[in-house]
Amino acid sequence: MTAFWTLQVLNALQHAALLFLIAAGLSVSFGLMGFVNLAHGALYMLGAFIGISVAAQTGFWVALIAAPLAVSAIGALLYLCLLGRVARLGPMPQVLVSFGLVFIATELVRIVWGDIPLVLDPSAALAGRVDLAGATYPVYRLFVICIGAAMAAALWLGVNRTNLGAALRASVENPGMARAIGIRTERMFLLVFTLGAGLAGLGGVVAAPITAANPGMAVSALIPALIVTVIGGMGNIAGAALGALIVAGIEVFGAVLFPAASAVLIYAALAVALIWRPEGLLVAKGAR
Amino acid sequence: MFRLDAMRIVLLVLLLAGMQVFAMLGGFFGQEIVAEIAILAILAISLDLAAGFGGMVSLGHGAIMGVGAYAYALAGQHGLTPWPAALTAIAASGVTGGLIGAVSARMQGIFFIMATLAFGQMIWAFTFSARWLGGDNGMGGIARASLPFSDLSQPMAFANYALCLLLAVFLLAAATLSTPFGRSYQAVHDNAARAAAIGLAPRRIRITGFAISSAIAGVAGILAAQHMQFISPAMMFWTTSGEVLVVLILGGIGTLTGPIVGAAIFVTLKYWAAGWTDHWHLVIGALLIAVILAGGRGITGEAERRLRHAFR
Amino acid sequence: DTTVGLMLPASGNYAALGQDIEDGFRMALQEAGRSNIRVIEADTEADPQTGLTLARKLIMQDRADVLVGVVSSAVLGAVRDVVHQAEIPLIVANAGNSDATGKDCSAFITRVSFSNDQLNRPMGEWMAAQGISSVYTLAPDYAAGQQMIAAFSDAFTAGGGEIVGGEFTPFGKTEDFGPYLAKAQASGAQALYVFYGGADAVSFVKQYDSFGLRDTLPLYSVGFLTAPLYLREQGTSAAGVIGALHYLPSLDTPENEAFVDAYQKAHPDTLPSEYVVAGYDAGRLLVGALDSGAEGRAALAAALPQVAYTGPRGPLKIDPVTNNIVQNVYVFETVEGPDGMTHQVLDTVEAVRDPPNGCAME
Amino acid sequence: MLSVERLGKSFGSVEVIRNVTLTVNAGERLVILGPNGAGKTTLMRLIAGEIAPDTGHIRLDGQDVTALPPDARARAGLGRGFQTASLFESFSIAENLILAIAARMNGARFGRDPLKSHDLRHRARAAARQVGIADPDAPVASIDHGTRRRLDLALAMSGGAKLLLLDEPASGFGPGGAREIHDLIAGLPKHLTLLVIEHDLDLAFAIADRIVILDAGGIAHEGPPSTARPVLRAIYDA
Amino acid sequence: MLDVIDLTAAYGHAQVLHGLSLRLEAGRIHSLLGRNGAGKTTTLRRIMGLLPHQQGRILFAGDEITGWPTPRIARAGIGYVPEGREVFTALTVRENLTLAGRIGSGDWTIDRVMQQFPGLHPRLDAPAAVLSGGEQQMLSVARALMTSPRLLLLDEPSEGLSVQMTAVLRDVLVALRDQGMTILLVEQDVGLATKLADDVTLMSRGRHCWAGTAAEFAQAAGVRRRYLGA
Ligand SMILES: Nc1ncnc2c1ncn2[C@@H]1O[C@H](COP(=O)(O)OP(=O)(O)OP(=O)(O)O)[C@@H](O)[C@H]1O
Ligand SMILES: Nc1ncnc2c1ncn2[C@@H]1O[C@H](COP(=O)(O)OP(=O)(O)OP(=O)(O)O)[C@@H](O)[C@H]1O
Ligand SMILES: [Mg+2]
Ligand SMILES: [Mg+2]
Repeated sequence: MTAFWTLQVLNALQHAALLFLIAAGLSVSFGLMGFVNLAHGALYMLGAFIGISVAAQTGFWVALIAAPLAVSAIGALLYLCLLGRVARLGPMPQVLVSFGLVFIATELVRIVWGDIPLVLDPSAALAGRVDLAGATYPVYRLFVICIGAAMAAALWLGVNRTNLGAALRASVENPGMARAIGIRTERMFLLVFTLGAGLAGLGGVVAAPITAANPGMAVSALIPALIVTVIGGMGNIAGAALGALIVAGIEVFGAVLFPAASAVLIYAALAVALIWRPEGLLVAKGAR
Repeated sequence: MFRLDAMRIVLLVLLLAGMQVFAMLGGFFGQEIVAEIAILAILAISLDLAAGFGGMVSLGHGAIMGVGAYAYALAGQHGLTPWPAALTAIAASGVTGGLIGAVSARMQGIFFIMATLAFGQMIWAFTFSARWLGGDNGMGGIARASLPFSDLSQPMAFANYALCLLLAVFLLAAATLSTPFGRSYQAVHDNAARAAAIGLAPRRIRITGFAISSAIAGVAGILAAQHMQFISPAMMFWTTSGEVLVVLILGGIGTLTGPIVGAAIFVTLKYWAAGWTDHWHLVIGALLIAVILAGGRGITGEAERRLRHAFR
Repeated sequence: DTTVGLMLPASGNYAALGQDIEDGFRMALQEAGRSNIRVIEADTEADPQTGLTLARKLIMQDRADVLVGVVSSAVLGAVRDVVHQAEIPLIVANAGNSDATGKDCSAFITRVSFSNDQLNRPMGEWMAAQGISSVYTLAPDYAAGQQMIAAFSDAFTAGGGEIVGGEFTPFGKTEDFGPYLAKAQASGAQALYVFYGGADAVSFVKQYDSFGLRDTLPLYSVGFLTAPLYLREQGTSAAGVIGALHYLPSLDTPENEAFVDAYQKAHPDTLPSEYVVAGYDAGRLLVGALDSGAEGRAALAAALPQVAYTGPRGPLKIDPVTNNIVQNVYVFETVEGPDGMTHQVLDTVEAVRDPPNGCAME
Repeated sequence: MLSVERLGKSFGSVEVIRNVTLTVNAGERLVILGPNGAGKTTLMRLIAGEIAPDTGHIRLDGQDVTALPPDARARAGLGRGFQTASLFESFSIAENLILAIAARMNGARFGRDPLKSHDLRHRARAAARQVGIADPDAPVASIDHGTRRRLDLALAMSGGAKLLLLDEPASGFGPGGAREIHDLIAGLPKHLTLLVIEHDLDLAFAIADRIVILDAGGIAHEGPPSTARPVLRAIYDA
Repeated sequence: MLDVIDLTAAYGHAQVLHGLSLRLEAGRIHSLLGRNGAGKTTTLRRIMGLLPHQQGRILFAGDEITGWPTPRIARAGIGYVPEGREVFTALTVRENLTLAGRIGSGDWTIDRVMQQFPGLHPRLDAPAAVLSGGEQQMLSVARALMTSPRLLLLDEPSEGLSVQMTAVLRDVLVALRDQGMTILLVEQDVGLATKLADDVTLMSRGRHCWAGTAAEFAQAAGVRRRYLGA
């Protein structure tokens, strides 16, 4: 029996790691830049598909690096050509434009990669299984947990140990004044957006060996990521990590303990969290 | 803030007349499309009331509309004739919206959106798995309304009926926004703290506004049920609400005429583009982006701005 | 001239299936060399509302003589009444809801694909006959998933087996089956029986394999799980999975060989899926009815169920009681072949016919 | 008119209002002075109901309003001016005032459009004139700082408020403007009760019947203006 | 130090500045006075590059900064205390200050500004949103100082300050001037403005209308009455 619970705890951690990778970029662009980027799921999807294509040519490890970089580049390009201008127009235009991008990205993926779901085979080094406390667990899933944890730590340090987080929040709240104290808001937004896109791309390529990549994932990845962001609190790396753990915990243990309710469990949790804390569990430092 | 000025009235008349002509000339499918546009436009107007004038952007309006549609179908099954069934359904949607509003009214921005998403999805999941509601297979055999002077089983008559309902809903919404309540509602959206300081109860006003919007969404649901004579949980899924939001922003949020323009464009484009490419979403996506880059006000907002400019 | 309304998803989740069915359908028309058939396509997505709107358009505006297609059971449910009332024949080329040829059957609805019961019932009987005594089941939580598992369970328990547990996973949002696989493993069942399709089919098999359950908990499924469409992606992960389907590209009959050859002329390196065959047989059925001299809606509706022949999937006829297809069901194992994964037939259940299940036509 | 009994309020570990007891009589003009951060605005927010006290009671006309939300207190006759002007940004100046006047009128919630009512429009213009706003049809989004302050004051006064809470009403007015505001406030009808926070001592002494000095959350002095100067000097020099 | 030549500015179609010229000598406090709506704030925003460039030229310490992006202007050494404080409410007091300090030369540290405004010290880790009006005003000045400016633009810095804090502010400004900083002060409190100023410029309806030294201004009662109503 303990093996069973070990397995489920690992499953929850692994699920949380994936959720964190998708949600972190969203949380940063949402909470720190105030940008409602619904196209985040599309970037995640591109990460998966690009990863699959690259891996077919050069193998898994190259794909693991190349896909996030490619998606970052796409993100940067999008920001420079399109989203940077839209960011200034307020939330409604952002919703619309990023929704339009979802449509376009989904169709492009269908045209390029077709409608049949694709998977990525991880490197042989990650293919086996290990025994942990009586449970046999796929190595790849442990690898996912590690990547999630490492990215969480790196991001937390990056945002909290530098002034980046504060500078972002200042720029969102009052761009004019932020510029008046010398913050180069445009350059910083570009950087952060690129970073967020890269994270989404990483999430996509990391998820591809576990869940098959398909054109529907741009939309289906979005909702869990949004829920994580909102439950955890926007613009807050620790919050995104906590949110991912909570959501993953609810999904995994909900499936185990209350299977009949598991479809609504996550929404119920979201509703309860919002009623209890209408502004997220961990609110970005300083915001009321 | 809402004003029903001459420009908007002219636009409304042109739109309704245009659709009428389209229905007359467009044959059976044209009539179907007009009915579909009218339904989507009513739903978008209801969302405009909540989001455009009350700042309550909802991803649950599809579900709220669905409550209306299912309530109408159920009432029919239990022997109610269409008109009383419709009243029941409007009440059901209004009450659902009121409850969701009561819980969510103190949330702002994205938090409100997520709360409506959560409640909407719960309603969807419930319906999806409720055997007695037909589950994901939906329910058929729904009656259309009966009118003494017109046979609504005729597509043309139904299209006209849908257009009349659209007009009625538009006028109702416009009138609501111009009452003391409507003005207070817009004031609360503008500045809740100041509104409270002059004696308006922000929470109660927001809840009432959301309930009214939901009741109108119920009208859309009833009309959809009557049109298709079949309903399924698909209309309650959050993507339906997302689509309506897109229609609303595309047409122009906070204008009340925008929703009609957005619905007309969205539906026509959907069928037209689907006729020549499997990738019609691509066309819609590109159009959305183009509209925003043209000014960010939506089609109606942008047109109004240009016209105002030209007439000055 | 005959006008066909082809109702298939060209976008959305089921687009790949829609494409296959259309390919098969057009193949049949081409083969027959008929140029007097006009095909009007309509993209139903997987959305009942859209499907219904387009069905009405095809019936009222385009004055179609016959409708062909329908992938999603929800769309089938939506159009059923319209089709029945308009008295227009509909050849169902996929949607498997058993009720459509059961309690909701219609003289105008003929199905050439399969019914959920038709594939799962033989599997239940077959597994019980193999001496498997306990099974854990998994399927997505929607009407088709429930219907499949119910049909399987009934037959399996009737054969003496026991369902020791099972779960319906939330529809459309479960991408990680880890928690469920662990539960299945802990249930102590002898075998796992599942129904998944689309992206879920690929992920499920991959994840099942990555947890190393093959030795302790063999995987059985209604055959869509390792259907040709997904086999290339699943690769060796699918080895050993046992399922039942009404068609396999590896069937060793002259009819099938000819069919596969013909298909591969247009699609090199690809094997036809069961969806291609369903589309093809829908076309053959239509051509057969036309050949018999039928013209117009009523005549076609009457003629369609009369058509019978031996096609790629073996002998095929329509049960006049339900208008559902009567066909062989092949129990197969997914194995590694010389060039990639393939299916090896273990057993053939011949001429499987659904009971009327409350079907009373007219 | 207004009485505040043993009011206390902390934010986290910071005690911002300590055991404040205060009575304002009908028609009285009370000015609150005190250093920055003394708790003046917080006291005003407590009275207006925007935040809830930790301890103590607030009575308006003898009725305990401690648990009432701000809008209910506004309807009970409380008018509120904000330290930073708080306006309806998408409406015009006149429409702002119409909203404020209409909000306090009991009547059909689903009646005629108040923005189109001649009577209300007339009253709104009069209210704008009263605070020296020249162009009441200007949209709020385009007016300068001084005009914003004027409109904020007008919103507080409109709709027949009996007790006005004004938080630094004279700040932000130009040199000539400050005098205007002095005169304006001094000339308000005598039946209005005023509770004013002000840093401008000239104004404070010109209008006050009584002065309360708040320091570090507590009342350091209370009495007629003549008695306040030495206390002020003591606090400010410390 | 700063030369503004024939500057214009508009909000949409409303022209607000009609060719304003200003000249600031280094190391002096310069007061810019005018009625509400005269265009004082607009002038400062225009200098900071916060409004779209129209006509005119702006020269700062020998550089032509006309049309520069705002961050570059700030980094060139112009500090800005905006009207209405505009502190970053989502940030703590400390974050407000360190952020501004990033472009500073380091001679202004948090400790040093805390010495000038001791009232802020206990609130260092509080979000700026909860500060009292006066505290926010102090923070706004402190934030500008953290950028180590050579020229400081202040828009109504005494608004909301108590008598005591106004005195503190005055002392701070005088001390800064004495250390060589140039200051452009927009102030409604004419008393304070003239007490502090070395030079005075009056503007009305977007135009320059009078300039002179503080002493000359003190003599010019007619001008004061005409343009300030005081
Ligand atoms: N929500 C809050 N959370 C924490 N501290 C707060 C909050 N609101 C106010 N404070 C603190 O309480 C103290 C008193 O604030 P208040 O605004 O009442 O002062 P004030 O007397 O109006 O000052 P000023 O004259 O500068 O406007 C300040 O130190 C402020 O930082
Ligand atoms: N955002 C804006 N949009 C349109 N007009 C504006 C805007 N801001 C200011 N104005 C107008 O520009 C003119 C000058 O305004 P500005 O704020 O520069 O005046 P000011 O001298 O600073 O006044 P105050 O003493 O009230 O602060 C005013 O007539 C004002 O109405
Ligand atoms: Mg204050
Ligand atoms: Mg100004």
